[in-house]
Amino acid sequence: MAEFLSLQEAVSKHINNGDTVAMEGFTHLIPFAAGHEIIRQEKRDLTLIRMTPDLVYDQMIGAGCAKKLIFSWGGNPGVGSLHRLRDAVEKGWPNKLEILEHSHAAMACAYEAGAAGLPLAVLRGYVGSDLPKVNDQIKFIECPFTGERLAAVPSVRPDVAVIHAQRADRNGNVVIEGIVGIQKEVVLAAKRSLVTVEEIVDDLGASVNACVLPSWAITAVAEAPKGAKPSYALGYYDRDNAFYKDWDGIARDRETFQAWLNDNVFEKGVA
Amino acid sequence: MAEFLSLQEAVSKHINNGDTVAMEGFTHLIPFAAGHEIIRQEKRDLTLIRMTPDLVYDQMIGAGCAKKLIFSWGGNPGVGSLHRLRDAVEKGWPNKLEILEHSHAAMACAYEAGAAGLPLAVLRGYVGSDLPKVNDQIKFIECPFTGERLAAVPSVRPDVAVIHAQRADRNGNVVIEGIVGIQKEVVLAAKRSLVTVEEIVDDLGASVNACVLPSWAITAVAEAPKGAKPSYALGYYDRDNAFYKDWDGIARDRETFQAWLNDNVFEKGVA
Amino acid sequence: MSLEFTSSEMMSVTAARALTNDMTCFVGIGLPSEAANLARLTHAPDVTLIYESGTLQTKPDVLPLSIGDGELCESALTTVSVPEMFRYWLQGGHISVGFLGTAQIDRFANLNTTLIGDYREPKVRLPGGGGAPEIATNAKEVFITVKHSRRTFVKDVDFVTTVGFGRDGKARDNVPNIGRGPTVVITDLCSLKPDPETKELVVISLHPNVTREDVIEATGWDIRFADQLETTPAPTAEELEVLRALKARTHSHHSGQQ
Amino acid sequence: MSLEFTSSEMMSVTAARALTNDMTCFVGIGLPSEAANLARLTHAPDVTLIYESGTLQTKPDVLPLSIGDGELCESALTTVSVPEMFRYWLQGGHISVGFLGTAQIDRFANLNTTLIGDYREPKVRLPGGGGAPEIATNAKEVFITVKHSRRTFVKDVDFVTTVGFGRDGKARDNVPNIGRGPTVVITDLCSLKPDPETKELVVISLHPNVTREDVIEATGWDIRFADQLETTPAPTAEELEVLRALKARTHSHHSGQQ
Repeated sequence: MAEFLSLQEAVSKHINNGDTVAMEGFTHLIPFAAGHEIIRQEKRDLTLIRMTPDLVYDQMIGAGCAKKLIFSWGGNPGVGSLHRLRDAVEKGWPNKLEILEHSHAAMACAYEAGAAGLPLAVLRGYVGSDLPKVNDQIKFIECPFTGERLAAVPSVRPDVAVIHAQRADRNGNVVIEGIVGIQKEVVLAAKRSLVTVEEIVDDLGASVNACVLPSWAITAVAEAPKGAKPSYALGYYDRDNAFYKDWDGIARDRETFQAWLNDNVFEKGVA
Repeated sequence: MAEFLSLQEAVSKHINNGDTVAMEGFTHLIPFAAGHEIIRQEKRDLTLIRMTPDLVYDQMIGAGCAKKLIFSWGGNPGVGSLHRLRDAVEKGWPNKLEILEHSHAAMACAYEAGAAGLPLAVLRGYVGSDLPKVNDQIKFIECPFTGERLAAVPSVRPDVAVIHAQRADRNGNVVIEGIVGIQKEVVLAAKRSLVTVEEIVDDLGASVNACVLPSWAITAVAEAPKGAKPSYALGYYDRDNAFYKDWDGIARDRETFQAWLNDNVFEKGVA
Repeated sequence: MSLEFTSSEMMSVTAARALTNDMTCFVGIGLPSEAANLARLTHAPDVTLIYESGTLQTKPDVLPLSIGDGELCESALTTVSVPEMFRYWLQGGHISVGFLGTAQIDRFANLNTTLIGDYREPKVRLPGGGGAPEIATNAKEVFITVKHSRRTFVKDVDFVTTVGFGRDGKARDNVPNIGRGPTVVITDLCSLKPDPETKELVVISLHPNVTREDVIEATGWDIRFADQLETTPAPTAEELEVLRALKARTHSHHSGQQ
Repeated sequence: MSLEFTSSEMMSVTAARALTNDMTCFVGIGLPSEAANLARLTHAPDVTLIYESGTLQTKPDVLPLSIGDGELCESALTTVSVPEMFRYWLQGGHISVGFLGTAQIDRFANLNTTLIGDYREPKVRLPGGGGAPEIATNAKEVFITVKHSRRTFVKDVDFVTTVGFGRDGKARDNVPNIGRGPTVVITDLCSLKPDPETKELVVISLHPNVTREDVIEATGWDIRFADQLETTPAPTAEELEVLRALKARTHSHHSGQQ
């Protein structure tokens, strides 16, 4: 059964320096509150996994939490680069960042295979791409029935999954609605999982085939209202597209970034 | 886009003698009306695929439609044997029936891989079972990352998928609710698909992450109210468990079966 | 005070007692379903029941006739697709116990639900494996409940549909990512557990009023008894009352339709 | 009557025209999304638009800034998980056209969105592949839209993130289950198609007021022109009106928040 914890307790208890941490949410329901708490608790040497690193990892990388990034698209969607990610990759600031790079299809399959308890995912992928030349985890196998050459990647099995969802009930069951992304998969693929939610309610209000994670498949639930901002939570608040655009200016420069981090993360404490 | 047809037209147009036909519905939403229409049109030499053959295939096998059955559990759930299936396997009546047998996990994975466009499914399955000795389609591969031995089965890619669903809208989009089984997968895995529905409505009334099949992923939609009876349609009618029990007596004997078939299928014509 | 009860009731009550509140149980249809729901309605109200039809954490008021009755879906926390059930929930490692019935079982707890006789010329064709082959290997442990008879308890099954410990008791040795396998078999006569070394099934407890001879008579191999053979506690009044009410509700529900 | 329009508008309008009502289009963010929605709002109201966030058959009123804005989900027929999107819908063969942008493109329509320079010591690190590598091979064909410049149109991309026809034009030859690849590239200067034999991109149509020299100047290789070089029809008043209204709605929507 999931344990109800404060966000501070949950991050302190379940995320350790050196862990492999996958924070998911495909544009929607990105766990920013949890990311900020990880920055405040100065977690270090994390291997961060995420299909679309986005602002949340730009902030965590810029704050020095990460030693390695596994990803498939590292940009500010519709805006441009992630400047903190680029600064780490290109200049090693604030520390050198190792990267391991996939395509979306491969990472989606790798999470899916992780949730399915398999050691590998098989896909029709990477045909003609140079990515297999720079990622030695991409292999090719031959189908024993057709002889077709197919790509294989190791499944993703992180130490900790972190996601944000709309609601939990008082037993710790969680519902996710809208763009559900890869959230169910990352929770099921991980050894431990932390779910932040907009609110804790008596009745989930989930339709019969909704994306529901049972309490016994989750390690910890923490209430974190507005926990996905500036991303969004369908039914609660919209994406703050203006902030995404503003981030480009904030993150471009180390000093403005650090000032933003101080004012908006360190000095804010736990929400 | 899906074409709206009568059930008679749909079966006539899209199911040919000799086809590989997968009719799915895991206990719920079993396409009985379509099965009866296939019997009435005296389709022959079909390779029938279905995880749980159930009464619908017992009837079709007894009526002489099938030359081969691919399945993973062939019983009358909670009641006992499928006597027509047994008569065909044990005595060759009304014709010899070849069988190819899997476990549920393998068939679910094979449909899933078919929907995913892959030639094979990989699973942690068949360990210690004799099934691989009698099904030469079951092979084992070695994971290129961990060396673990895993089972591989060919994906299911039928000529035709047949399912029953609650509703279609006037554009031919279909919603399935409740026990959704393997229905989405079989439609996506098949070359052609026929969906019978309880009703055609203006608005699907589907929740945001409901199991919806877009019109452009379906070949034909036919209205068939009560088309899943004696199985059930959540929100429409209950499972006729009493009939499932009665079937044991009807199907046990060739003559009572044929009388039932005449009275309840051939003489009824199209619903 | 002594209560009247049948051997079937004794079996269901004993099987139910094997389940505890913290278990996540993948439930087979028939006897396992009866036992699992009895557990839920008595000592283990929070036990999580999962059926292969995709119904997660279901709480049916009557026993389902099939593995996918509407009752299972309507009383579930959520319902997922069948591939998701087998891939994410079973193979993904979230099932603590698989609860199975069978047509044949042998001394190494291998199960046969495929056929009697030769595969290509069967004497009796049975339904087949269904979910059992992977439930038995992917669940952390397996409980089996089945009526005791010489037809059912055979020295070697005609066909290993679902592995217990293999033909030699060693099928799970050195296999990675595999569950512990059958840990208890509950019949209408007794309870059996695999010997820790050889994995051969050993009677560990006789149900009330059952003798060693009854078990020997009903078993197709030279059955062994534990040194410290116990007597299974008789059903309590509450267990019998809840079980009988459940079966009565179920019977009336499944007969009364259309 | 002649209308005023920018080269960007010319590009979007031309790209939009490539889509027809019966297509199922996997839409990349940015220029492809603008073109695809313009098509839907003009000549192809029934075109099916799919975004990798899982939104099937979506009809956004404003252009999404990200690939997963709420607008996409709220206006979709249904929303599926990301693995389902890539596995069932893309790899499963249901996408007729993948519509992509890029940072670099070479003469064989290979796309680079990974980096400029050397992989381990990049001069400029770009976002990476995202969905493109498998969209380009699993969709039945691929449309590309990108601004024309010498920085973008290079003889050989620094890194093949997403295959067009490979370094030698032959990367798709004899590969089973692969789409036709790029069939048209639309820029702000012209439209290009691969030569049927060599697969090298050839200019087939110049946009109004654009000269051969303009294209040669903006291309990093010795660009070829079709024998029967056409002039792209100018945007219509309706196309321009709908495009400008869409962009105005979008701008106001994305600036006005919190």
